[in-house]
Amino acid sequence: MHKPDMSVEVAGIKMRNPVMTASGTFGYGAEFADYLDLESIGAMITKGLSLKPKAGNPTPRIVETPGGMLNAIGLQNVGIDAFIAEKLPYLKNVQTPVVVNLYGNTLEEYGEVASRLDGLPGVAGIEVNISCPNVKQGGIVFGTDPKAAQEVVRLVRKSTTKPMIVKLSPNVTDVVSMAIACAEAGADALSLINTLTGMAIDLDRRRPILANVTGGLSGPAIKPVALRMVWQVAKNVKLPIIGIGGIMNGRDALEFMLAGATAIQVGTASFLDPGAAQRIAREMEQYLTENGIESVSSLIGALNA
Amino acid sequence: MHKPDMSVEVAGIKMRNPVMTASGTFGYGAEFADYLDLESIGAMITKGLSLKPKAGNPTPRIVETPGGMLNAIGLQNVGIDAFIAEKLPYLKNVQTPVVVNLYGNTLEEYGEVASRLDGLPGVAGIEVNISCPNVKQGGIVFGTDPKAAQEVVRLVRKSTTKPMIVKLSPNVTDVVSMAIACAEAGADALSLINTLTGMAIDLDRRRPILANVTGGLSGPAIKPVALRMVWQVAKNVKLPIIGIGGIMNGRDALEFMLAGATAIQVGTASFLDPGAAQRIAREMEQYLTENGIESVSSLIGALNA
Amino acid sequence: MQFKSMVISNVELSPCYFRMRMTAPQDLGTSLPGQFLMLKVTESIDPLLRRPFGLFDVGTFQAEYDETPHTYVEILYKVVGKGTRMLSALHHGDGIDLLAPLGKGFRLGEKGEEKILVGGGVGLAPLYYLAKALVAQGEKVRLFAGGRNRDDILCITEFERLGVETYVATDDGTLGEQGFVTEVLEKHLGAGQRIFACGPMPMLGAVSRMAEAHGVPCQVSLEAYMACGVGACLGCVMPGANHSDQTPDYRCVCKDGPVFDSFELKWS
Amino acid sequence: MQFKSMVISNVELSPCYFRMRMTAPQDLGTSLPGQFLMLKVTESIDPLLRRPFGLFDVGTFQAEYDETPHTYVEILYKVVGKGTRMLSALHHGDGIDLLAPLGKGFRLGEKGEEKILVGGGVGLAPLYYLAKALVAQGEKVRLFAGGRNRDDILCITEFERLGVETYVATDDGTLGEQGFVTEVLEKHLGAGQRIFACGPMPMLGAVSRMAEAHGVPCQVSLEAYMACGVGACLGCVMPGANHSDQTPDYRCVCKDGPVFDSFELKWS
Ligand SMILES: Cc1cc2nc3c(=O)[nH]c(=O)nc-3n(C[C@H](O)[C@H](O)[C@H](O)COP(=O)(O)OP(=O)(O)OC[C@H]3O[C@@H](n4cnc5c(N)ncnc54)[C@H](O)[C@@H]3O)c2cc1C
Ligand SMILES: Cc1cc2nc3c(=O)[nH]c(=O)nc-3n(C[C@H](O)[C@H](O)[C@H](O)COP(=O)(O)OP(=O)(O)OC[C@H]3O[C@@H](n4cnc5c(N)ncnc54)[C@H](O)[C@@H]3O)c2cc1C
Ligand SMILES: Cc1cc2nc3c(=O)[nH]c(=O)nc-3n(C[C@H](O)[C@H](O)[C@H](O)COP(=O)(O)O)c2cc1C
Ligand SMILES: Cc1cc2nc3c(=O)[nH]c(=O)nc-3n(C[C@H](O)[C@H](O)[C@H](O)COP(=O)(O)O)c2cc1C
Ligand code: FES
Ligand code: FES
Repeated sequence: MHKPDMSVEVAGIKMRNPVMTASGTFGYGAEFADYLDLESIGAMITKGLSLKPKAGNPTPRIVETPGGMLNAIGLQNVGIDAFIAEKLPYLKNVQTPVVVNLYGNTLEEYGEVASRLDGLPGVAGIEVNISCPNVKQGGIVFGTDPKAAQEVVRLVRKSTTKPMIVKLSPNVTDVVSMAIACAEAGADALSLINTLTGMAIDLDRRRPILANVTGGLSGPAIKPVALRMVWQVAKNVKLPIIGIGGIMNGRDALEFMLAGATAIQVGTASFLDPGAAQRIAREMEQYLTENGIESVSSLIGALNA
Repeated sequence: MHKPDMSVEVAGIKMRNPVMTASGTFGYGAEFADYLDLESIGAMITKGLSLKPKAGNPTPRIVETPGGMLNAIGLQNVGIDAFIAEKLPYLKNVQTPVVVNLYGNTLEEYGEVASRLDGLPGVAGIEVNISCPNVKQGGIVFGTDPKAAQEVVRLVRKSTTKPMIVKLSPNVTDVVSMAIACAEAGADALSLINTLTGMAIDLDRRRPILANVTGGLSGPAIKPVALRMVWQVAKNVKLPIIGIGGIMNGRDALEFMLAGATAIQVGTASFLDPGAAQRIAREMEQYLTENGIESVSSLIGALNA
Repeated sequence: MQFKSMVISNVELSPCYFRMRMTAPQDLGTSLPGQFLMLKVTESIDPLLRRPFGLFDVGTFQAEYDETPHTYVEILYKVVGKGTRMLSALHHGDGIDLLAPLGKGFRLGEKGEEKILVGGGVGLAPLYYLAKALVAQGEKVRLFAGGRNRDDILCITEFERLGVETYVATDDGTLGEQGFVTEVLEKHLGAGQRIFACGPMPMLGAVSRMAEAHGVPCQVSLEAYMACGVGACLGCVMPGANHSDQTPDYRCVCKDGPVFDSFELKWS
Repeated sequence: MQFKSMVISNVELSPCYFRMRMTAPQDLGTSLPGQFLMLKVTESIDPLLRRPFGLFDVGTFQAEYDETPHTYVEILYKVVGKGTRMLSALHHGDGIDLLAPLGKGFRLGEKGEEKILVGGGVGLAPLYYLAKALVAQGEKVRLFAGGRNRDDILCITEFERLGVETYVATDDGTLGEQGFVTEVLEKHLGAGQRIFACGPMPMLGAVSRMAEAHGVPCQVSLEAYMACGVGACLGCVMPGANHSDQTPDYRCVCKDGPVFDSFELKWS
């Protein structure tokens, strides 16, 4: 059989395969260049960017949990100027679309970051993080209230002509109404899920392990919740969906596509195996080859349910 | 050192230790009598009971997930008459408080089941399941909307003089406001968390694995989410709290107590180790002994955060 | 009961099929054919749930270090996923946590009937311990074993050594007759027999229809996804013959089964 | 780089302390003292994250089956939790996935300075490979090793065989002087020295204050909870000397460290 067609397109971003790297788990790309071929994956999403450099939370910031991990990085990032000056030039030389994940500490800041990125060559699209559970002033409000989310998305929509992905929080009663609200406000695509808010305790010291007390749960543990949300949103919203949450291998990735995702993101898996994103793309292709499936896009939403 | 004092009291239910068995994971008690001493644990909670016998969902009903499992039993149960006739007599002979978990397919049914149980000897208290995510007509609406929850809780309150525990769903944006709503409506204690809604897919057959498509996630995977919710609720609500979610051993149990729980429930762990509840109580006691802690209740909410 | 067991041996019989012997308390010696065990492959949470396996054999052995006979249980299993793959990596001396014996076994039936065992693939496993019991009781036993190809046909010699007459069918004809085992079986069905079947659901359905047509009593041993194995979680249920949404009648495979009279169940 | 390695040996040195040798690609031969590796104890998700360990030794060995020298890496580790407990159960021949070498190592400093190594507990581990490099360069090396009791004091003979002068202190006096290793160290500090320290944070803080007081340059090797090990997750950061919420200055222990000049960091 000839090679299966692995390409997909999300909101106008053409990718050689559906595998993107999840924000905050792949640095600014260069960190992984020794471990995989950055030109073998579909797209790279960079660490959440804000207008100014941001210190983030005190440490400990991460802790392992059963089948997962909590992080409370607190959106530490270099800020948009340093990103443009120091990180983007490297990324531009990589023939793989770069999507910039962004957030604002205030509503206005969302707009400002988006405008600064608009028209910037080397940025294929933006992913708006309305869902980060770590920063008190930040995403949490926007990400769990449909009206607040709409405000952010509308403002960002006005501030950019780039493809706009909106990233949803799972910490909500009704993810579908959040998705619909973001769709109506002008999102080109939706990515989900961000982390579930969780906590870990050091029994002997009688203290939370994370300095921030709570953090975001990621990894295989959350996969069933992520799959469920992707499936619910795909049934109810027309936009392309990017599935995220606990994807460790090609089979996991393809399950998200059956549930309705057009592309997927690899997060925590890159910590366990820095070559995970490339491996997952290869495993997906292998599965297609072995099963005589000609194009990966034929699997999108192909679940019989 | 003398033996530590392991006793706790929740809503007037006196228990020899804080370990309860979680509804739906311990049958009607008798199933585990070969594997542990039913009189070694704090309390038993029975499978969710409705007015009439209930068939539950088609199979498959369970599937393993990373660090957890999904179930979509669909609240199959013998119904209240058979419970009273066939199950309760056995339980009455066990010198351990029995808490009956109940639900209604309608608002009225909640009230009816509660009245039927009121005054029944051998029932130490009731746990109202407003949170089961499996039954379309059932708990889901009540469990995710504060107003609807209040209606149920008020009605059940009127229908019973038994201690009333209300069991909360984690599938909500704001568990604290759910907790406050239930407290205001007359709950004597709160138990949390019930399962997180999730999904699993059979890639090769392109079908959901569960006949019900989605199910409830339990087990170690959900522990960080459960701990976080217990901690949030404990900070904001005065009622005693029963912590549930992924408790596998004595240390897990004590972490929930630090977070604010007065007692805990053991669920999925009983499937992996049918003697889990007894073992966990023993491990908790051991920890206290080794650390010179005189009473387990001194740990309730003792987290420095 | 729940106990810590030690792997005595774990041998690959044919590609992907293993036979594992484990130590067991003496009480296990009275386990019934058709009962099963559940084992925890690892103490870790991955995989989380126990895995169920039929009793392939139960017996005693002599240890080097003492005179008293020790009890063992054996399972015959196929590597199909993560749990069985990890199981296949266990060695002599490894510890393992067991629940056994679980469920209700086969009822051996009347003396003098011809006993017909029907096994599909690894469904053969519980039939060996059953055959031993039947033979010990002096019964005439015939085994019909089916599989996709010859690699799925196991331990036929062991059955023959018991004096069991064996018939083999494979889908691809690489061993025995080509075709479904039920086709071979049909030719030999008649009065005065009793069927004991274990295998995939479609095979069990076919066998039970055939048995009914010939008026032959038939017990089937089922598989189902299980969590607790003791009748508590209600995860493993199968609809009984009269089940409907209005008149629910579910049976627990783990507790009411895994062996059922074929007429007890609803065959879709 | 990422590679599959094989355990060569895994020996318990004292209660809870193990020394494990693993195969490595030839390139690892040029690893620097102070660099570390991250290993995945199992392919399963429990435990999920890699575990970081300093390079205790790197060298070559001759295999039986061929003439070319093969490279090995060694770690010295203490069993403290689930990951290290599982690690301690690995045997010769077991496979393991490694990322190495990671981070920035010790800078060896000027020729002729006296090199002072300070190790607290298992913080001794990376100092052995360092001592080897320093001795190979012809330096005079002294080691100050501290621990709670004698079981925490490891491989002193190995250091002595390199020609390192050793000083030992334990909290309970069961080996060497009784007291903190820093108390012993203080008596021997002076000009013309350079300190390399690894151990618990309070010890490193004390050493670095002492070094500053005596005007002795000091490098410290830190530990932090890590997820990625490559500077991507920002989980392992430590505040730099000028860090404040207004002027954030976090350093990645995995990438900018684990070795830092003591003046680079903020000591609370
Ligand atoms: C009563 C009973 C007796 C059995 N006897 C045998 C036997 O003697 N020999 C043998 O090889 N197999 C037997 N099985 C099937 C065996 O339990 C499964 O093959 C095994 O659980 C697969 O585990 P896994 O981790 O390799 O597969 P995975 O597919 O990774 O398992 C995922 C989950 O699905 C469950 N599962 C998958 N396949 C089955 C199945 N066919 N039946 C039940 N649960 C399943 C697993 O237990 C686990 O919870 C029996 C099953 C039951 C219920
Ligand atoms: C750069 C570096 C070098 C190290 N070198 C050595 C060494 O040479 N010898 C040695 O014995 N130990 C060393 N450690 C510490 C070692 O990594 C931990 O003891 C080990 O990760 C504990 O794993 P566990 O599963 O047994 O413990 P658990 O407590 O079960 O681990 C839970 C989580 O916490 C993390 N964790 C726990 N303790 C530490 C710690 N002290 N430092 C970092 N993460 C921790 C684990 O990695 C894991 O993610 C080093 C740590 C770092 C960062
Ligand atoms: C250490 C870490 C940092 C993260 N930082 C961000 C971030 O800056 N912005 C964002 O939108 N998501 C962030 N995430 C969430 C991931 O992008 C992803 O949504 C989540 O980890 C679930 O996927 P996974 O289970 O594959 O890891 C972060 C996750 C981790 C583990
Ligand atoms: C098989 C199964 C059946 C359950 N049935 C019920 C039920 O009938 N009523 C209820 O309130 N909770 C039910 N639960 C939820 C548990 O009581 C518990 O809240 C949940 O499993 C989380 O705890 P765990 O992680 O310790 O299992 C069920 C859980 C499982 C796994
Ligand atoms: S497996 Fe739990 S009831 Fe059968
Ligand atoms: S461990 Fe990820 S940045 Fe250091």
